[in-house]
Amino acid sequence: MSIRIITRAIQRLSTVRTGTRTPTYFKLMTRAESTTVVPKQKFDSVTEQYLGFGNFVAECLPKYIQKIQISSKNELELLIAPEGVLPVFHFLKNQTNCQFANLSDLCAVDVPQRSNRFEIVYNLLSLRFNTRIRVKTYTDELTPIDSITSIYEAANWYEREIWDMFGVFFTNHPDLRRILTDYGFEGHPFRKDFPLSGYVEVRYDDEKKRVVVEPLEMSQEFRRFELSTPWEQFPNFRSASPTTEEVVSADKEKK
Amino acid sequence: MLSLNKIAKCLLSNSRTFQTSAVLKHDTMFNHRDTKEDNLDIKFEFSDENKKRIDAILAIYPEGHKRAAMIPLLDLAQRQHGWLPISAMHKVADVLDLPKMRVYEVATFYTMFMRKPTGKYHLQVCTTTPCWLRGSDDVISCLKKKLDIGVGETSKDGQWTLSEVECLGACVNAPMMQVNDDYFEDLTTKDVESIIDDLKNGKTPTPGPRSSRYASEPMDGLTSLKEEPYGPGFKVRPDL
Amino acid sequence: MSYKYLKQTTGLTRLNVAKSPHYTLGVLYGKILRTLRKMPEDAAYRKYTEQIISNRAKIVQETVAVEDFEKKIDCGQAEELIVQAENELVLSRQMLAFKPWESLIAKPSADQWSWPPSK
Amino acid sequence: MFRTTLQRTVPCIRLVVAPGQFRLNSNAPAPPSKLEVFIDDKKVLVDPGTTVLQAAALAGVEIPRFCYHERLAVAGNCRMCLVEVERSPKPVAACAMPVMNGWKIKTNSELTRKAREGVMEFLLMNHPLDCPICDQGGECDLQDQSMAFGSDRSRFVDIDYSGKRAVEDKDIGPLVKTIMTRCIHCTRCIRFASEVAGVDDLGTTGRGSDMQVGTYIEKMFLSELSGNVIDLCPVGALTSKPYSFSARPWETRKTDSVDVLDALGSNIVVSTRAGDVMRILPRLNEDINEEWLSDKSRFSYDGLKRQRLITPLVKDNKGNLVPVEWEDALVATSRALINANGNIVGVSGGLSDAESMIALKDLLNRLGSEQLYTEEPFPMTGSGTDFRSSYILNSSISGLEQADLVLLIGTNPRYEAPLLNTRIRKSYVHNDLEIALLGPKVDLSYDYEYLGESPAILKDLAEKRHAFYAKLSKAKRPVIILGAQQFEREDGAILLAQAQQLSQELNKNADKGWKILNVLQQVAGQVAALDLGYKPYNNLPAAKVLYLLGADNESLTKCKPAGTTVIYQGHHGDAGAAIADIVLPGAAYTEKQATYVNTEGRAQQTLMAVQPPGMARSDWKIIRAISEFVGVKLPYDTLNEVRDRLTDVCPSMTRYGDLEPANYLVQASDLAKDLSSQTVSTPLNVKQITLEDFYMTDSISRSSPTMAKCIQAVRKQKESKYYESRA
Amino acid sequence: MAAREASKCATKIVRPLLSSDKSEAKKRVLNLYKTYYRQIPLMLFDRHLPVSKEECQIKLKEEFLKNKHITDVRVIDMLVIKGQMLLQEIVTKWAQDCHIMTLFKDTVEPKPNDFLSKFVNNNDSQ
Repeated sequence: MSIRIITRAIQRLSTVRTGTRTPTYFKLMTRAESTTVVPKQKFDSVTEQYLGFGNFVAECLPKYIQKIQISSKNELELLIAPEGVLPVFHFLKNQTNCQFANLSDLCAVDVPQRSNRFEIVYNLLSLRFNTRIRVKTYTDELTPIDSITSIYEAANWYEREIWDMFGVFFTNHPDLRRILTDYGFEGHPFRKDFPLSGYVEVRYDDEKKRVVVEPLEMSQEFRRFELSTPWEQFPNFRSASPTTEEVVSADKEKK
Repeated sequence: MLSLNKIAKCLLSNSRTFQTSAVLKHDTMFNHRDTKEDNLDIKFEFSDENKKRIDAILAIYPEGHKRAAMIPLLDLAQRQHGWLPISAMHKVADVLDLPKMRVYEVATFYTMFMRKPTGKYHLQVCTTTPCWLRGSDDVISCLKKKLDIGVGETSKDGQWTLSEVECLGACVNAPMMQVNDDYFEDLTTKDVESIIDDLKNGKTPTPGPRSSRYASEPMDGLTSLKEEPYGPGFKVRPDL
Repeated sequence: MSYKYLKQTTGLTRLNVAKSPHYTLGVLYGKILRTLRKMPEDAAYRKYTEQIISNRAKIVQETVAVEDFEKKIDCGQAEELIVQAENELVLSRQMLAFKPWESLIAKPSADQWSWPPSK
Repeated sequence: MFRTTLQRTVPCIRLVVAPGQFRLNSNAPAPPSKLEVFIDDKKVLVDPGTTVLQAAALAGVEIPRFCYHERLAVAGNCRMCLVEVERSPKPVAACAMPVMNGWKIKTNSELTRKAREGVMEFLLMNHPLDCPICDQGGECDLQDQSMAFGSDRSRFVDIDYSGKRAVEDKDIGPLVKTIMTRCIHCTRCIRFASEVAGVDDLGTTGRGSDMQVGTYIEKMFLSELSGNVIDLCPVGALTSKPYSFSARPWETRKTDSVDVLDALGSNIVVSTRAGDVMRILPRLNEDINEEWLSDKSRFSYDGLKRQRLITPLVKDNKGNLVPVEWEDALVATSRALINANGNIVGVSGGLSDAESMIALKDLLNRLGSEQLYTEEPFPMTGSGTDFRSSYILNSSISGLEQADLVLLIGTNPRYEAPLLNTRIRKSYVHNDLEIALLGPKVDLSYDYEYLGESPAILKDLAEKRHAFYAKLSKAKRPVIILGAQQFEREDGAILLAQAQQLSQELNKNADKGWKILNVLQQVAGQVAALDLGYKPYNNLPAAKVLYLLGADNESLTKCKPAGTTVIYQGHHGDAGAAIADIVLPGAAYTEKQATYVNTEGRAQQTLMAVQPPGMARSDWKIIRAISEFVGVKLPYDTLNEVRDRLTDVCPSMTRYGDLEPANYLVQASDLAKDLSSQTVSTPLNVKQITLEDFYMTDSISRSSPTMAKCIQAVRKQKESKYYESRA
Repeated sequence: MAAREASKCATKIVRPLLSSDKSEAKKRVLNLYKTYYRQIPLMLFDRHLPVSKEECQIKLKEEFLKNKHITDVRVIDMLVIKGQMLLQEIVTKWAQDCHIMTLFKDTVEPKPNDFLSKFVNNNDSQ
C-alpha cells in the first residue's frame, strides 16, 4: 500500500469517526472492540480501527477465523481455516460493513517445514471503505481448497497460477489447467524443493527437426551465492528478529 | 562575514555536525623521501664527546630498557647535526640495537625532532591565544619581513627557520618566541628586530623579558610579597 | 407521492437508476431481517447486521427524499444501497447454511502461523 | 627485538595474553581461584587476568573490536570494545581491562551502545566512502560493525568542501595492496609484523590525525608471511594485490582443503567462482598453521592456470608431443607398459597424493615390478624407512611450543616451512625458547646460537665433545630438527645416524616420552609415499619404462636414459613433462579429493574445489583406467574403494586430521649405530637461504607469475640502500 | 460434540480430492486409460508423429504402470487430474508434436555406468 493511499485511508477513517456522517460502521467496530480481548500494545488510531474491524469479523465468523494479526504496523490479516474459504469471502464481499468487492491478489507461499506447507494468501480491497485486508489460509500438497471463482471472477487465473506453480488443487474451479509452464512440463516450480535450475533442459534438435527435452546437464558451474549476512556474527546485539510479525490478538475461542 | 555566517548557521542548526574530517594539517611529511640534504649516502657519526654522553645516558637505564634512551639520543643527534637526518636515526637504531622502524616512529611523533634541514637559528613564535592577543601576529609579520621567509621555511643561507608553535608556557610574558633554547619574552616589533640584528652580527642577545620586568611580576611593580622573605624559624614554637 | 423523480443516471456503469428505491429497499430490508431472524439470537452476525439493516430501514422509511436518506446512510447512492442490500440478502441466506456462529471448525497446528517458520 | 620489549619490559604481559591462548609453560604457577563476573547478568567464572572481552566470549557474547586479535598483543587503541561496567564512571576497553571479582559488565546497555556508536562515527568520519570499489566489501569488519553498531544517519557535512583525510598509498610489495586512506590505525599489521613475522618493517609515523601506518622509508614489506596482514586488516587498507577487483566474497564458493606447497599441510579454504580459483585463505587449525598461511601457499594459485597439461600428449614419429584423445593415450601407455615386461620404474613426485600412489603401486606390482621410488632421497642404510619415526616430525608442530631448546641442523625452517618457524618464534617470544643452528647462517627472524656449518660439529655433539652439549644435555624438552634436504648428500645417512645418536644421549635427561629427533620434510607427498612403501630415490635403476607420477626432480629429469619410454603423469608442463614420451594430464591439489600426509604424519585430505581443466583427470583414475587397458584391472572404481585399499595398506592414512605418532626412535638409532662414528667434512648447505629462494620450489609455484613478481621484488629490494641483511 | 472432536484427532479426516474411496479412484484411472487409448489413433491421424500406434499404446501402458505402486487415493486422484490435463492438451492440440514426443525421450542418451566410459566422458563426480 503506498503511503498516499494510507494517508487517504487515514483521512477517511478519521473524518468518518469524528464527523457527523453515518458512523454505523465504526460504531460497530468500537462495540466489537469492547467485547474482545484488549490488546496490550498501544497502537495509533488507524491501527486500532483495523484491529477493531478484525475483531468484528472474528466475532461474526468464529467458526472459521483462527487468528487476527496486524503486520507491518497497519496491515490487517485474517488467518482462517481452509474449510472457511467460501463463507469468509462471501462475508467479506457481501456484508454491508465489509464490501471487499475487489480481489487484488491471490498467491501462495511454500513453507516446507510446516505440516500444511502451503499458505494461500488473498489480498482484498474494499473500494467502498478504501480499506485493504489480507486473508491467509493453508493447505498441503493433496488437500484441495475451495475455489473462490464463484465469488471473485478475478480468482480464476490466480488460482490457475497457484495450481501451476505450487500444485494446490482448487475444487469447483471452472477451468483449472496450467497457465505459465510449457505443455508437458512436470513439477511445480515455486515449490521450495524444486531446484532453481529445474530438471530438464530444452534444445532444438536439428536431426529430429523439433524441440527436444532432455535431463539437465550443467555445462557451466551453477553460480551459488553465500547469503548468510556477515553481521550475523553479533547475534547477541540483535534485539528482535526482523521478520517477526506483530501478532496482537489471539484466536477467538475465548468468547 | 562569511565565517560569521557559517558560525551562525552552525548555531542555528540544532544538531552538532562534523563539518570536515581532519585533513592532514602538519607542515612536514610523515614519509621519508631521499633529498639532496637527507639521504643514506650522507653518513652520520656521533662526535667523540657525544659518544661519551651516550654512554652516560645509556648508563641511566637498566639492561633491557635501553630503548628508553631513544629520545635523549635523538636529541643529541639533532643538537650535533642541527636537525635529524635519516642516517642519524639509523645511527641511533644501531646504538640501541632496535629495528629502525621503532626509531622512525618516535622521531616522527615528536614535532621537536626536525626531520628536514633547519637553520642555525630556529625561531619558534608562540601563536596560542594569550600571545596572539598580545600581538604575536606582529612578531610573525615582522620576522617574515625581516628574514624574507614564510612560516615553516628556512632562509636560503641556512641561518634562519621560522615556525609557528603552540603554547610554550610563557603566557605571562606574552608575546614570546624561542630561539633555539632561549626564550625571548614581552616582545615588541622593535625587540624582535634588535634580537635578529644582534644574532646577525654575531652578538648574543640576552634571553628573558624585553620589558622592564625581571620575570613575570606585574608591569607596574610588585603588589604583594614586598617585604623581606621570612627567615627560618618563622612562627615555629619557641621551645623547638 | 409528491416526490418527483429527476435522476437520469447513477454515473456508474451497468447500474441503472432505481425506479422506486423506497419500495425496493423496504422489501429487501424486510427479507434480510426475516432471514436474520432465523439465526440464533446471540449470533454476532445477526446482531450486527440486524442493527445496520434496521437502522437503514428506519432511515429509508422516515425520509421522503432519496437524496436525504442517501446522505443520512452515507453509503453511496440509493442504487448502490440496493445492491448492498441484495448482497446482504444473498449472504444472510447463505449464512443460514454456513452457520458461522458455531465454534472454530479446525484448529491450526502449532507451527502454522508462526513466523519465521521453525527451522 | 620484539622479544625484549614483550618479555622483560612488561612483566605483566602474561596476564594480558589470556591463559590458554598460548600454550605457556606447564610449569607456570598454579592459578589462583576463579573470579566471578557477570556478563549481562549472566554469571561466569574466569581465571584471574582474563580480560573483559574474553570473559564475555566465555559467556557467549562477542564484543565488537577492531584492534584486538587473539594471537597478537593487546593494543587497546580502537576503542570499539568499550563496555559499561557497573559503578565505573567511564566505559572501559574490554580488550585491555582484566576483570575484577564481582564486576557487572553490560555489553548491550545504553551507555555501551552510545559509546560504540560514537567510536564508529569517528572512525567513519576519517574513512572514505568507497565501499563499492573496495575489495574488502562484504568481509569488512568496519562495514559489518557499522551495520550492527553504527548510527543510521550521518552528521558529517563537508561544508568546506575540503575533502576527507587522505593518506598516500605505500608500495609494500607485489602481494599486499595498500589503500592507506582506509586505514583505521588498529595496528594489527604492525603487531603481526613485529610479533609473528619478526620483520619490524611496519610502524606508525606521525601523530594525531597525521598518523599513518607504513614503512616511513620506501621499502617493501617482504616477508614469507606478508599475506596474513591482508586477513588481519579489519578494513580495506591492506588487500590482496593478485586478487584485487576480481571477485566478491559472497559470490565465491569456499572449499575446505589442504595446502601441498610445503610439507606442513596447512589448512586452507579455496575460494572459487565459476570454476576458477579466485584466492586461497588460511583455515584455522591450532595444530598446524593456527590461522596463518605462508605467501607461497596463499598466492601461487595463479600457477594453477599456467603451464597446465590439459590434454594427453603422445610423441609421434617425428619426436614431437602431439595432443591425442584419452583412448589413444591410454592405448599408447598400456602398449609401453606391456612391452616393458615388468621392467618398469615408477617415481612419485612431491605433490602426489596417496590415492594415486597406491594405485600406481598396485598397478606396477600387478605388472611384475616392485621398483617404486619417491623423488626425494632418504638414506636406506641403517633402519632406512622401516621405522616411521625416522622420517617424520615426531614432536609435532604444536608440540614445539613445549620445547625448551631447539637445535636446527641443515635446515632453514623460515623458508622450508614458514609456519613451523612461526611456532618456533612464538615459543621464542613467549616461552624463552633457546634455538641453536647448525648449517649455513640464515635469518630465522629470531636470535639463535650459531654453531657453525661443519657437519663435524654434529659428530662432536653426538660424542659430547662440543661446548654446546652442556646446554643441550640440561634441556628437559630438547628438539632436534634435521632438514630432509641433507639426505641428498651422499653422507646423509651419517648425519641422520649422528642426530639419532645425539637424541638418544639427550633422551637420558629429557622428560619421559618426549621425542627429540625430528625430520623436516620438504614436500607434501613424501611421508605418504614412504608410509605406502615407496622407496626413497637414491639411484635409479635402468628400466624400459619410467613412470613419473608428477616427478620433476632435476636430477631425475636431467639425463634421460636412452631406450627408456618415459610416461609423465602430472598437472604441470615442467621438467618431467619435457622428457616424456607420453604425457597424461592429472589434477592439481585444488582439483581433486585426495589424501596427503604432512611432515608430522597427520593425514589430511584436499577437497575438489574446481574441475580439472580440459581433459585432465584425477590421478588415481588415470592409473585405474590404464590398468583396465593393460588388462590388470585394479579392484576399485570409486574414491571410497581406493580409500578402503589405502586403509588396508596403512590404516592411519584415512583417519583424517589425526596425528599418527611413531615410536621406534631407539631401535632406529641402534640400527644406525655403526654409521654415526664416521666423519663428514663437506659443510652443510641449504637450498633456501634468502627470501628469493622461497617463492619457487615446485611446479605450481614455478609457473606462478605472482611468485615471479615476488622474486623480482626481493631483488629490487636488495638493490635498495635501505635493504638490511639480517642473516 | 466432544466425541466428534476426539475422533477427529484419532483418525485424520482428509478432504477427498475427487474420489471418496479406492474403487472410485480405480474407475477414474481406468476411464482415463480408456480415453487415452481411444485417443491414440485420432492423435496419430491428426499429427505427424514418428511413432506407430503400437508404440504409443506401449508407452501409454508404461506411463500408467509407472505409478502402479501408488495406493493413496488422493495421490491417484492428483495423477488422474494431471493425466486429464495432458489429455486435454493433446485433444485440443495445445500440446504440439514435440511436447508429445517428450514422453518418448528418444534423444536422451543413457548415462555410462562403467568406469572407463565415465573416465573418458568425464561425467562423473568423485
